[in-house]
Amino acid sequence: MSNLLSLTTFLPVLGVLLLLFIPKDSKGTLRNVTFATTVVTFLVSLPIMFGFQTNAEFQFVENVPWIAAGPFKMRYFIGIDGISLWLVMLTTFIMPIAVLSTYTAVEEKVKEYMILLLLLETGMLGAFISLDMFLFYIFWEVMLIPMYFMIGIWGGKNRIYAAVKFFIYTMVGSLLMLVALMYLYFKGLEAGFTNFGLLQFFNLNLPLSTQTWLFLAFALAFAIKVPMFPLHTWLPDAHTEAPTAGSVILAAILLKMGTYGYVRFAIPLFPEAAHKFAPLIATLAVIGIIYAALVAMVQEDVKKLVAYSSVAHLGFVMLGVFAFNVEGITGGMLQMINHGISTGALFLIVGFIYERRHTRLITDFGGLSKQMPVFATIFMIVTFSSIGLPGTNGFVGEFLVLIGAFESQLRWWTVIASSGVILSAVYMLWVFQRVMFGELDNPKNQKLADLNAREISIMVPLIIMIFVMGIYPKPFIDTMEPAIKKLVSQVRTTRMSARSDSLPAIPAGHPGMPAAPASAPLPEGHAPSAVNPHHPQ
Amino acid sequence: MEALSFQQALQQSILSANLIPILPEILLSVLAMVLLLVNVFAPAGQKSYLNYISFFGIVVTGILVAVGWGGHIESFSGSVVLDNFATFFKLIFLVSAGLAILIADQYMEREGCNHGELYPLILFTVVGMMLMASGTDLMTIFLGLEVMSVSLYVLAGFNRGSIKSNEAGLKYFLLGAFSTGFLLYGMALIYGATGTTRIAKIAVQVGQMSLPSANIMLLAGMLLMLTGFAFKVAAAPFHMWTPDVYEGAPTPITAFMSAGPKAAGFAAALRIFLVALPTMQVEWSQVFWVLAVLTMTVGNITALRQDNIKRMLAYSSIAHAGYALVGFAAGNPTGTAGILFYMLSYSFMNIGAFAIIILVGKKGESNGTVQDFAGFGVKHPVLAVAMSIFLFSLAGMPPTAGFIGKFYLFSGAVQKGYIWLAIIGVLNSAASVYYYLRVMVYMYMKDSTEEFDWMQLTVPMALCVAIAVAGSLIPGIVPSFILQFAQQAVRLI
Amino acid sequence: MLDNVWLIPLFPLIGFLINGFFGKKIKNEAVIGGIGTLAIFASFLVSCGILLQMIGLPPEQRVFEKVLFPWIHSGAFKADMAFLVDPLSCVMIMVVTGVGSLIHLYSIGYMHGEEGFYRFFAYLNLFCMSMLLLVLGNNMLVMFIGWEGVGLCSYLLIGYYFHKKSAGDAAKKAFVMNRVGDFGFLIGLFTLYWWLGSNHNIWTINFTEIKAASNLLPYGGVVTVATLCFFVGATGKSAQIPLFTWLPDAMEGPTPVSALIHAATMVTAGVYMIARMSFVFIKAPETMMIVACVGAATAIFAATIGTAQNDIKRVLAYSTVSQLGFMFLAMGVGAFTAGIFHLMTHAFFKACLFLGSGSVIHAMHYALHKGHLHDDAQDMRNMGGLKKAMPITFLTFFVSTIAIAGIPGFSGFFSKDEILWQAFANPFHGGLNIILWGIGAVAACFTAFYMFRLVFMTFFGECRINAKVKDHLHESPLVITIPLMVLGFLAVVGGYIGMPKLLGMLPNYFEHWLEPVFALANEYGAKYAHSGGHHNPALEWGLMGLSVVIALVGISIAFTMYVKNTELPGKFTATFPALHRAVYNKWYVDELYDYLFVNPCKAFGQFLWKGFDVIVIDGAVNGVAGVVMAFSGVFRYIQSGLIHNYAWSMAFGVVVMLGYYVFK
Amino acid sequence: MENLNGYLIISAILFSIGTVGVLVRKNAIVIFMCIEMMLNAVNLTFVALSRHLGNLDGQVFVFFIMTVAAAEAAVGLALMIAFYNNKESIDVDDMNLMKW
Repeated sequence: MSNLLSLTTFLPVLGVLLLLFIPKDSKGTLRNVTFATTVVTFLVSLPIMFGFQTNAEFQFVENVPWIAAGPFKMRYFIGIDGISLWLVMLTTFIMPIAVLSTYTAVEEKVKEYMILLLLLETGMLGAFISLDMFLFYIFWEVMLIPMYFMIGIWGGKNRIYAAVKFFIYTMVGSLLMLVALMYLYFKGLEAGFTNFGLLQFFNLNLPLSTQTWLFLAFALAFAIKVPMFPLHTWLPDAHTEAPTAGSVILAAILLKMGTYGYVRFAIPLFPEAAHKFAPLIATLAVIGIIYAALVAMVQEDVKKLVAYSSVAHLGFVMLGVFAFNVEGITGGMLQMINHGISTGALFLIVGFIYERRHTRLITDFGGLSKQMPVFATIFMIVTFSSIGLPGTNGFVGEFLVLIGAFESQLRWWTVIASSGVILSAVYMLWVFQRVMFGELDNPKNQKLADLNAREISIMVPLIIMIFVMGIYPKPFIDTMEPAIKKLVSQVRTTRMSARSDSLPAIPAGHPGMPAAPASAPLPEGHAPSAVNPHHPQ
Repeated sequence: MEALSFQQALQQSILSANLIPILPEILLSVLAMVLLLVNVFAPAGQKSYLNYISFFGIVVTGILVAVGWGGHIESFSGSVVLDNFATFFKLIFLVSAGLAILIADQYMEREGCNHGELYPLILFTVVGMMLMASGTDLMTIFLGLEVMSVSLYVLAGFNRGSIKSNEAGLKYFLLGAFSTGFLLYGMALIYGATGTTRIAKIAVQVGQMSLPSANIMLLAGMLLMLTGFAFKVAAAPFHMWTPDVYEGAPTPITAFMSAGPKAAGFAAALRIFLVALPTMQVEWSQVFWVLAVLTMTVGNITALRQDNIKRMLAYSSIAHAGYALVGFAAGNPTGTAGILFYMLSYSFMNIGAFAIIILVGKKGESNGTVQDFAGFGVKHPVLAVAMSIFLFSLAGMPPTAGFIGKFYLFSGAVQKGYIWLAIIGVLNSAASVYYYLRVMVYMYMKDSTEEFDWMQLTVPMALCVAIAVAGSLIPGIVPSFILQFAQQAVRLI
Repeated sequence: MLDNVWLIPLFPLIGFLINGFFGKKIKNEAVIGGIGTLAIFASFLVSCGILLQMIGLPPEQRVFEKVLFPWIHSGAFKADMAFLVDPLSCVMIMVVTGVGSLIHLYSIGYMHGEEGFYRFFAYLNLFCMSMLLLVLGNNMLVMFIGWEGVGLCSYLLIGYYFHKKSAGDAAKKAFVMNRVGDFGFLIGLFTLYWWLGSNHNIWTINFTEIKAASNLLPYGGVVTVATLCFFVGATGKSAQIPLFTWLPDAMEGPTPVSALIHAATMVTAGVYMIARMSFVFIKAPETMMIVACVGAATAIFAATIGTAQNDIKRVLAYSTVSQLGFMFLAMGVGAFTAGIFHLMTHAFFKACLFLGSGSVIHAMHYALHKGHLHDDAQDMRNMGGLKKAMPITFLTFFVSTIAIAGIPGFSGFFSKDEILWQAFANPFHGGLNIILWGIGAVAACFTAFYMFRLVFMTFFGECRINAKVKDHLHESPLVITIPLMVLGFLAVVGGYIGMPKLLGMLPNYFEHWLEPVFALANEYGAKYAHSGGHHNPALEWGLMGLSVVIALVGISIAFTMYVKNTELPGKFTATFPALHRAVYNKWYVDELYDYLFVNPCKAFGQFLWKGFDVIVIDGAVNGVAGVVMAFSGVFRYIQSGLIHNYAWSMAFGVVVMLGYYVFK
Repeated sequence: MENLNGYLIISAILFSIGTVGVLVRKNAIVIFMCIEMMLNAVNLTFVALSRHLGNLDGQVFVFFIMTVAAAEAAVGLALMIAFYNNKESIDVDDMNLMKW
């Protein structure tokens, strides 16, 4: 089973080949085949999860030559560690759900739709497992194409604008990253590297000035994908126009590409620059949290509201990641998965009522709880998970992010960010109340059918995950921890030798690892005035 | 050097006349003349077999050329050479000519100007281009260039009935001749500065100069020659003929012109500048830097607003010349090999796109706007997918040949240290995405206005599309072997 | 037995799951109610067992921790799903499970025939579980689960009649205001964790470990910051100024909910939290002072509002807020035991009062329903003279009223008087003490007044309810009255376990019981207490008498106004209309908040969206595209189609190149 | 040969005149004549240089240029005729069907 990863990644393509031979009118078969493919992919990916040893090494590695010409050597070099493992699992887990959700949602051009879905899955999986930077870039770009068509063909009335905006917006960022990639590669050649393999570049010690430019190029590409505050406007459009499955995948997985990019590439490759820009990025993240929450609060379209809410959530992820300590990054990673599950579920929920009423305006609803109790229950659970109620997945990630960031030099950012938990409660509960509570006055709503078996079976796995990850997150955290510790120590060591800014040394014998020290006493000026450790006792 | 007597010169040339390097040229020329004769006696209306014959001839020549890979034979006392560089480019020309021939027949039938001269002319063009690629003497290069150009003038104006075609031909002719003047003057000055027209000898002479850029004659000569080639490859500000000629010329010819002659221009220019004037790289790469930026930007920006798809692709081809110039400016193996690779894949994707345009188009070049692609995705899914592949390749999206090509071109610039050039380049290709996507928007996201109509898809057409798809996908996924060939090709000069 | 502490929250959880998943199928109210009640009663029994075992142990060994499973372990951070049993949590679980069981029982009768009966019991169980987690958690995070869990349940139960908009609003308001508190809680937690960790390398949120390390904490400084944050949390949960406005609105929920959540248990969580971390709070004198002041202020403030409300439940709600104020006052003056003691007694009599009011409303409702009238069943102006109709309710209600009013011999007297005395005599706040005491005393007077006003308006005088439904009024069924009687009984005798030593008839069991919990805190307190506090028996006697007098004054005013000559209130309002309007409208606090926070937030959001997001950011994005397109429009016209221009451009190019290189 | 520069300057002037002619004249044929003049200027340069350098390459080149010029003339005039057939004019300003 040495090539388990490749198998998982390219199974969907096999599914596509299968679909090609199915006549386009037999929609049922098309759907079932696609669903089967995704399910099989998930099943195949399970051994990866169970076979994963809890250590910092990359596992299930495959490394074969691919391109070799002129100065360049690209390899088909893939593998996963604790960080990518869960994102891979998330992908294979969400896809069947997304497919299942399209059974009634998509009626025309089913064949094309299904093919695109599968291609998209391959693209995403590939991006998560690539350890060759060139390979990663290929997958990273390839993902755009199916998503573009999904938004553009099956989207709402403003779909073309949204699709093109999505495509070009992302393209600009990633192309600049491409240039940075080339530059980095040639730096590597000078250092004696011979190929695009990611890991060796972690040891490449670049001067801060170089790091700065390269980091900016990478950061921009990823920031657009995340999306971070000033670069987020493509997201609401894309989400509101995309069909349900599209939104689910976009929110649940595609956005993680950005944050994953930071964790896997931008930070370990350019640690000093990352530290230099941490305050800036944290600021943007915090602005994003508050800003998106406030904007979400006043949305009239449920889907748009959810879209903005995910901007806020990913702000938390970024904050945690840039805390540069184990708690923060672990929280960030968890939050990525949580967001995948909760927000994915939210989009599905929006999809349900949209299919029934063909409107997403909050004002068109109200009092649905009476008519659709099951739906109400599920919606409520997901809502509270998204709010981050203890006992649900949302809390664990959010809490770790905040405590990690609070330990790091980002204390004051954290304080502001924490107020996001209030705002998130405000907008989520408000929309929940306006949709589900109150009189069932709108006659159109009075004969709405409650969720059917298929829809419930879509939601159940998500609900289960919500509670599992909320009540017993240990396995997730434990598997990530070694990889994250490694990452942190990489960052730490390089920045100990950093010429530029100064963070405090590690307090000896800290029970954590080099990680938590980001928490240690602050550089002056950061320290809250209240803290005076030398009070007479 | 002492002047030779006529006798000696004659003997020399006879002795050193090794015909192997120009065998493909000879073959094609003979074929072309034969076709001309055949055409005279052939009854009108059934010229399409000329099409098959010439395609066959191209294939055979292709094999012949390919066999010559790896060899290095000079001939005609060093004015023609057979080396990997020439071979690679010859293959590019043959590919473009072959694809063009495949799509020519159907179009010419429809436009009612299926005169048999078409194929000989194309073949002559190929001969000219081949001479440009393999010529190592300014004279041979000039001859090749003129053979190519003269035939192209005719081809551009081939559709005698169509005033657009006439205009295209005439414009191309006047401006082409004009540029030739500059080219020749440049050659003359270089001859004056170095006392020879042999590239190798020029290299020696220039190499001996302590500060070549101080030699006004040489410098001016170089720049004027550069102008000539810039015109052929349609680099701004010498590009202005391109949109009009491409729009006016018969579509297959446009497809052909956008691929082959452009490559030929690069072939000759590369040989001259890299072999003869390496010591002046500082100067010419500066010039190419500027030209590249201008060309990319003008091409892309202007293309954004085009509705006539032929004209749009014309501007896009200007932009692509710009990308290639990025590699030229870099002037290092990575970049130049990138040019070779890019020219090849560009022939595939661009001619493929034009093939689809021909299929969509109707008599009298009607139905040639972007809007006419509305609903194409539903009517002809397969062709639409093919078109999408071509467009994505043109836009430089992985996993297509276009991406790999751009990657090598730009990384050449980066390697050379021209970071900004690379950045401008990628920003340009980001902008270009818009107008390529626009076609797809119409193909897939807008509904057709007129009723469903099934175009007839002849065998050569289908063949062309198939080849083009393969040619723009496969090198994108497994580019190694082509890239290695390109590397070797540029290493030998 | 101690080892099975985890059973305590487990039973209600099981009850919740059963009712939650299958309640809809079961339908049979008896079964559903039975399950719910038994679940909580089972944990009551376990709690009793634990209490007995604890009593069996010598005081210093009365601390027991039980780790169920590791929850969040990441880096240095550790939080287990673990329980802490000590005297304090014992008191709390007894109160929660005990009162909880009674209220469950009561609900079977009260909620009879409601649609979603099963939903109600499921939520009720869920609440009990969360509350038990809150009081049993051995670290701040488990406490926080409970903390938010009870918030969730109160959200669900307030919104129980979700089709009423007011209910939905109230629910949301409650949750959001609690969230504001939680924000404080979190920041406090972070600060404490980070400070201990980074300065002493003790990375913990475990109460016992913090307690062990508490000697490392400085006085004031960071501790003040942390404790203030925690206190913000407390104000949110326990409805103190400034976050109290949600509690009165919470009366939208069914009455048993008001009794259980918004009187007996949840709202006291803040008090419990401070008691739990007494050893931290005591180290922050500033915080202690603020706590005391806020407590006192809330006590008087809410009491004033209580005097003017006509909705029977709202009066009780404000009374609750005010009583919580007393508890915080106790905490603030370092009288932790007294605070907890009052917490317990208050749980008894206030639960009894709410349930009593529920029984009244129930009866009223029934009667009005029979008469097809749509008068407000909760408005005291429609009541009166009910004591004949429903004697048991009246009796229990009256007893509890006496207790809350602070008449000697009843539970409320002991606890409240203790608090007042401590407010006066505590060694911490110096000159402030007298003010604190004064406010407390006045508040007590008001309390007596409005409570008796309530009693008189409801049970005395002639019946103001529409005559034709009068004879439909009758006493509620046993299932409702039994809890009333039990609680009423407790309201009387509950106080005797915590007798002030001054009266000295009985030893103060309660204080001894909680001794070990607060020992450390008192020790720290002693460090900076100026003067051991002037302990003077005579003075204490005097104050005790004074407070009794105060209570009586309040009662007599109420008597004159609402029994003797009932036109007085009208006259009063006529003379001070503005004052009355202000009080009646709760001092316009809600309006103030809307004006200060809610509306600005919405407006700002609107601006950010319509103004910033769409115009500025997207404007920039589309602007770039627009500019490029504009250029495109210009560039194409350079392509004039005229050979001359083309030739010119070529010549131009040549000339420029030559000019630059050759003639430079 | 003493005054090479004289020849070079003459030919440069001729070339420039030709260029200017192309830029200003409207009649296609005249423009073509101007181009021919440019080519002949180049020829002159070649001949002078070849004489100066004393090798024949330049003169050989001239022969090529002449032939090519002839060929171009043939093609060019043919194109003009074709255009004239359709447009009744060979004024280059009338060749503006395709623009923008």
